[in-house]
Amino acid sequence: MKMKKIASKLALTAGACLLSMSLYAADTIKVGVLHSLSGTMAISETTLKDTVLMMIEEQNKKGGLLGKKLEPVVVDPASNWPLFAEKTRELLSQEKVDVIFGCWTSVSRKSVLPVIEELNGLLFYPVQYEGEESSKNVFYTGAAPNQQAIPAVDYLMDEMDVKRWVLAGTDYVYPRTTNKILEAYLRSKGVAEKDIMISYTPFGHSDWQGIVSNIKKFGNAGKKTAVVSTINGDANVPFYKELGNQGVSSENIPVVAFSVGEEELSGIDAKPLVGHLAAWNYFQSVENDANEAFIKQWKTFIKDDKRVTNDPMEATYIGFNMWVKAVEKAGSTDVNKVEQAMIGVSTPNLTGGVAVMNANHHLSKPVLIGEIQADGQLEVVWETDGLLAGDAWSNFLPSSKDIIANWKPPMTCGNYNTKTKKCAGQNY
Amino acid sequence: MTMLDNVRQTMRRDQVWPFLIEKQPPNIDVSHNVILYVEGLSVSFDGFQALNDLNLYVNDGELRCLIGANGAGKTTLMDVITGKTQADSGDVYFGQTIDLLGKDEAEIAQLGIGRKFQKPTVFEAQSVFSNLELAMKANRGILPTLLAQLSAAQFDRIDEVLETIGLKEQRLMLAGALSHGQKQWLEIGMLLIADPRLLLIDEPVAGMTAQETERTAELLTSLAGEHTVVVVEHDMEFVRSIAKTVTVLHQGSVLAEGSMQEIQNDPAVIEVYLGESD
Amino acid sequence: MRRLYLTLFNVMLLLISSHLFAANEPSLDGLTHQLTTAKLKQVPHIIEQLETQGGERMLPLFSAMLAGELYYRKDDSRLVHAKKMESGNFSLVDVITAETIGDVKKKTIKKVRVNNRLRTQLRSVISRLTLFSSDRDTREAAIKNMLNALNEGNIVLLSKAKADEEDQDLLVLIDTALSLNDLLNNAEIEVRLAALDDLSNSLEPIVKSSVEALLEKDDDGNFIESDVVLRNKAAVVAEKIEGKVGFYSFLEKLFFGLSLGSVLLLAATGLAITFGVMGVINMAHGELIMIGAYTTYVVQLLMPNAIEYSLLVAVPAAFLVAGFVGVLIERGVIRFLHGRPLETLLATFGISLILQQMVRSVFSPLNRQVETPQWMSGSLEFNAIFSITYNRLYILVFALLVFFALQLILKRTSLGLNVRAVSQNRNMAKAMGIRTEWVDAMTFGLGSGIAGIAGVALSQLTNVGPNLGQSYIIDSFMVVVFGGVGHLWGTLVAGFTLGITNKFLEPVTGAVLANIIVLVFIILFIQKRPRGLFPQKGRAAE
Amino acid sequence: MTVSAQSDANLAPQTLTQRFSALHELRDKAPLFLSLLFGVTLYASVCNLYVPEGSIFHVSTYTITLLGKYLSFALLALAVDVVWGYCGILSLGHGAFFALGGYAMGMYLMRQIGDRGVYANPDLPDFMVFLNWSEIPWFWQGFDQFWFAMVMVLLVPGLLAFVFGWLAFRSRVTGVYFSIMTQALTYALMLAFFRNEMGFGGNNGLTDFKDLLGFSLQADSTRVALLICTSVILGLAYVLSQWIMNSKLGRLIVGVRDAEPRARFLGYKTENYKVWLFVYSGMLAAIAGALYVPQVGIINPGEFSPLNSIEVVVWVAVGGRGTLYGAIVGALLINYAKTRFTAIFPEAWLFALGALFVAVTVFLPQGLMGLIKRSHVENNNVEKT
Repeated sequence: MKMKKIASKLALTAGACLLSMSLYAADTIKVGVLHSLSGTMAISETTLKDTVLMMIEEQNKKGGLLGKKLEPVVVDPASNWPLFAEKTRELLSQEKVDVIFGCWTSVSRKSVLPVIEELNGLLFYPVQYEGEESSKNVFYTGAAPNQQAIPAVDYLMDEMDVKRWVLAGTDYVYPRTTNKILEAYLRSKGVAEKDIMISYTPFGHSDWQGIVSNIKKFGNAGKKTAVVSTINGDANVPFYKELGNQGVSSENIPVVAFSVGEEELSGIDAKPLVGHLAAWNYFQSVENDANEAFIKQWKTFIKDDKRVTNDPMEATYIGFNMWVKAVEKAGSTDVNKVEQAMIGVSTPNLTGGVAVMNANHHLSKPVLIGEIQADGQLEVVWETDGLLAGDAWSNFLPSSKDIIANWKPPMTCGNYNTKTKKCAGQNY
Repeated sequence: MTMLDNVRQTMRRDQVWPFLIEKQPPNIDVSHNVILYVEGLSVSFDGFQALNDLNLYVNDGELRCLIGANGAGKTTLMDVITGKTQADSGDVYFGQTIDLLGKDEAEIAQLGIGRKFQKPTVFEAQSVFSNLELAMKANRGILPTLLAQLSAAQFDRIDEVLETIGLKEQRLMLAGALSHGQKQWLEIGMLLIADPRLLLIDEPVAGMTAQETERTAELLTSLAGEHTVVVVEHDMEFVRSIAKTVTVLHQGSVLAEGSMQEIQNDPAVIEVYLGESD
Repeated sequence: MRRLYLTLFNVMLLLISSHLFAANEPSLDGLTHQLTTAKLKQVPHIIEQLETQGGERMLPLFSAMLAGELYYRKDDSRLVHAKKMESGNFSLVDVITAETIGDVKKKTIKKVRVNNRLRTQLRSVISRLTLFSSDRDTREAAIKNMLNALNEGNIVLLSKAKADEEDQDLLVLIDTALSLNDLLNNAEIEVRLAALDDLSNSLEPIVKSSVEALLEKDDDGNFIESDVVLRNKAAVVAEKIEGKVGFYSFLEKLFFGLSLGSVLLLAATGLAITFGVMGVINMAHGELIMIGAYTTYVVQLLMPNAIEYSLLVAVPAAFLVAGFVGVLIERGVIRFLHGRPLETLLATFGISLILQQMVRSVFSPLNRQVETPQWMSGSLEFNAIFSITYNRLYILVFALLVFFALQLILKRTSLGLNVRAVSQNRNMAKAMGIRTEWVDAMTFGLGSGIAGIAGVALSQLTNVGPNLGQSYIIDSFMVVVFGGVGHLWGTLVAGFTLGITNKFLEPVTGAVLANIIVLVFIILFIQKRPRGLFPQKGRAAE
Repeated sequence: MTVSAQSDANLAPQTLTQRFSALHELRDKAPLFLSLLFGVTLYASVCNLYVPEGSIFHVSTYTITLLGKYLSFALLALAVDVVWGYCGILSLGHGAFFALGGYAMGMYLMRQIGDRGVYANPDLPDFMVFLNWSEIPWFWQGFDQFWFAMVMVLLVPGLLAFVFGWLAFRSRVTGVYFSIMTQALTYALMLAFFRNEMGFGGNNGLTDFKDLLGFSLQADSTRVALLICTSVILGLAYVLSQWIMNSKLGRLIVGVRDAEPRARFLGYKTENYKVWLFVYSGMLAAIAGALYVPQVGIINPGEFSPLNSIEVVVWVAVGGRGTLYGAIVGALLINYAKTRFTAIFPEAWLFALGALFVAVTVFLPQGLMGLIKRSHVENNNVEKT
């Protein structure tokens, strides 16, 4: 009997949910926010959720979009990758959002990808990543490897005469791919195999004694050595601490990191790190009016004067503004129209230049190299002369050197093989 | 060729594959009328000598009582015989041929040695009936257990035992709901239904009323003959009422052995055991 | 590297010729002014000129620049050494005249940009200028710097310095540099052989790599060094050095292992109490460690001017805070679950979720910054290739201290006696008049407090964030189970065994596989000895 | 002890019915549970496929996949309950079997992609192509065959459960030690699967599946079919488990939970029974994993995380261990709550979940089903008096 009661209650609630879901209002434009608010990735992603909310608030102050208010729909995929796919489906099919800003890790994006393609949604992905992807339904506003890793290596090679390389990373797809690309790149520049050391560690690795000691030994061979670090988030603090304690200074072995930004540094005692490098497309320390205004807006919004801004926030900022522009241009939020309108859209970035969306759904961006300062900020020591177009498919990987992406007709393909003249693996 | 021969040998139609033959418990050779040999047995825990060069012989069909002060090694002896504790040295034989050392509890139980614990141990979450059903002599393999169905004869047997232990009324009660004495009885019943050759019974009347004790004495006496029964007990009255032969353990070895009369008059026993209790 | 030699060589040339061409060079004032306007690429040249013209007078400027504290005033481009004060303002000192200028707002000054390349240059400039300094450590740094950047100018300076040097160690270092120079640059084979002899006792990495370079072949397979005698000798010397290097790297690995072991020990000691003595599977143990780490953070917030002493305050504070939370957990939940160890697991897992989320709500999900006091930074150097980092060393000592203090408490105090009594026979202890409830709470509090202390130590090694606890909980259980539950010494031995095993495996298999192998080893070991390394024996253990 | 033939004849049937009446309570749940399960499944399927989208009776595809996921989790909870609730073996590593089953299915789905991957490589999955693998590793061989993959779904986790269980139970690793060892097992596997060298796609795992047995995974009909399939398998697993638990073997298993020495001294090699049960349960978990993967579209090493396994145990604890429907109800309730509440207030959710664990273990050791049973018994008592 009890079972029946429970069951009937279950059925009732389920029915109620279905009902409430079908009663969505059509006089707003819904913006999905798909960032983890709990679990291991909350530490990075919560900031981006707040950024999107701030952008929406500002846009609504300006009078909304196409005469409608923007309405954020925030869900929590809880750092659980299958949940990302489920929540995407919920956003698209239940909440009927017009666009989604979300994801941080590669695996979350990979998990979302089939759903967003199936339901023809629109995702803005704001984090630097390993490339090797171009989907019709995704716009990548973070850096591709050629917009972060390769310029950083160029800088070390040309400006600091680095001859020996340690490629240290966390064992997952972004470091693996980036290091593959870098290895090929370095070899093409005449670096011998014995002058490249590759080391992978698990997520959250905390005991770096052995690896730092190895790096030290490797760097003592008489040639200028640098570490290219793709070490992920949490593992960085103990890594840098160990470097500092073992006396590896930025002068004898500089470390250039791709995943360490202002926010990560705000959780570290940055003094031992001074002089180590990071490569990004944006630093909070860049001085110009747009950036100053952005920082001020952020600090007011988050009600915390100590909060910092970082590169993925800028990527979110650019992505959001581009989407607004594209919607205005297309005069509709229809995904197909917006997708085509997006290509070629340009908006000001926060480093004093202009970001352009290319036909491969990647941005053209400047690349900045910054040195870590004692206060946890990064100071620009080098930057590219102009903009660098994001390359979806790396030319340094044998598997992808023949592949290009171009979403403009007539090609309209994310992975067109120039050799076989075929567009592979698309269901749409 | 040899392989082919092997295959042919394996596939012969006139024989059953060895693993399909139901294992029969080996016959217990009691040609010398002794069912349990314990010789030179020593066990120590962390430097404490629980059993020290102990020798004990139990005749087939006998009812033997083991007495001794706390720590004399009674329970340890039972633990070694039933495979719960490993011996440091010595021999334990069941009948003439079966070496018990090195066998585990289940194997020893399947040979026909049943054991009742000091603290009554029954399957508390199950009915009295189920307890007996589980204890019943049957194939202990996984598949046979899964597919087991009680035959009418087995029902009868369970009822018979229920009658014997006086729990017929409580057959569908959960064993956990029984009184302490009833649990003792149920556990004895579970031994009975398994039909073992040798029963090792640890303090059967602890926590029983005088009436229950009397019935237990009756029951145990009736078992002797068909089964061999070894009883460990502190209750001297009870021992006196059932024992023909009594073995006194002291500090891990046998101090004296004989009828109750002889034991009570043994000066060594009087000094170390009865003397103490006086 | 070659470019560096060239610039340095130029500096030497300039040194000689500067007085001849002084008229054509811009004045010091002009040069310092250029610093404020020049692009980063031009700065090295300016520094060269500053060195040749200003000499030692420029030392404060170079030092300030190296430290990243060289600024200029926006209104008059005056170069100042600016130090940030607590108020957020900067106190300025003129770098040339050493005149104190006073405090200004950040907006009025601008930093002179420095990058790594400049720092390297500055350091070698400073070493040239300070080779004759009266401070021994300054001289040592200068010599070491030159050893790694040998050129004619440096050799001249070093030879000169040798005459004045009285410190024995520094003399050896200078000799090493001179011998290395002989080996590399002298034409006479006898001198080179003698230099090789001198170098065979040196452990400086540059010596090793230089000697090994003598044995290398070029692309065609011919030896780069043509002299056979020298090559053979070099081979012998290289082998000798290699042997020593091998020995020290063994020592190093051993220390790494001990250090990892001490971290495991610290994390597991508290658990050895709550799990080993009380039989409570405390899944919130990691979160108690986390609480200890956050306590350190709060203590540092409260005493920002005394970071050096903050850890000394944090240790008792963390013990009390975590201990208090532990007592709360025990009183609120665990006492209802006596004798149901598996259910304490579930309940404490729930508690761990609550504590984590609480920390997220109170402190934000971001990592918090815990500063390392000066005395915990850097390393204790035994020789050029073997050094021990202070923080690891202190933590190792600290872990042992905590461990032995705990042993004392359990063995020598009445609380310890009560704890042991209750863990062995609760009912009997109760009958004897021991307040078992109170003892339970205290025991759990003690174990939790020790977890808190572990948190203080871990805050010096790793992230202080909501996930801190999770990364240590499984390891802690492994250590306790491997060592034998209820056996503190077992925990000690297990911690160090696992730490050392891990560190010796790591170079061979990589960090991930080493972890996996250790785990599988423990799993198999427990099958073999279900009660760990040091089992409790006897009937009581059943 | 002579009993007359007449009473003898009467006794047996009477005893039989009485015996069954003792289990009556267990038995009558099965038809109710099954009709509920199949009813909901059928309703959802029909309303998804045949009711137009505008109608309020339409069940969205989102709900279908959600249901499918819940039912897979319910099967996993059932697997945990079988060993924990009935035999007292608390496994904190059932996620490992679940994930292994999932990986086996994922590998099949991966091979089905064929040359439709982004690199259009007919043999190698995408992640192998860009990590420069030249050929498919040996352990991927055969996974292009559905039957082979399905055999592996059962075989690999079954073998792991067998080896681990055999080692552990034979040396009598029990209780807490066993739980911690299972946790170590799943943790070690997680680390191993995170390694890219292992050839299982590292952190990203396996994803972007296209079709199953030739049916597109993106089609509504396939999703409905998968849901029905999951529902049927859950039903079968329920009936099978109940049959086992009602047999003499089942009673023995409960006996082992309550008094293992007694069972052993009755001549049962309890370690064999435990290994058998552990393998059975591991296989159920593996099947759950294999059903889960095509419905959520991704399998990655996160599934091995010890936290996941603990969570499953909590579902069972909340629902009520030792009753099969309790485990299922627990899994469904908590997962439903999770879906709802993580959307509404993500921050409070963890507080609520944590508090729920504590409350259930302290106040409801028998879980929600225990609560219902208790009130049921009380009602009966009231009726009797």
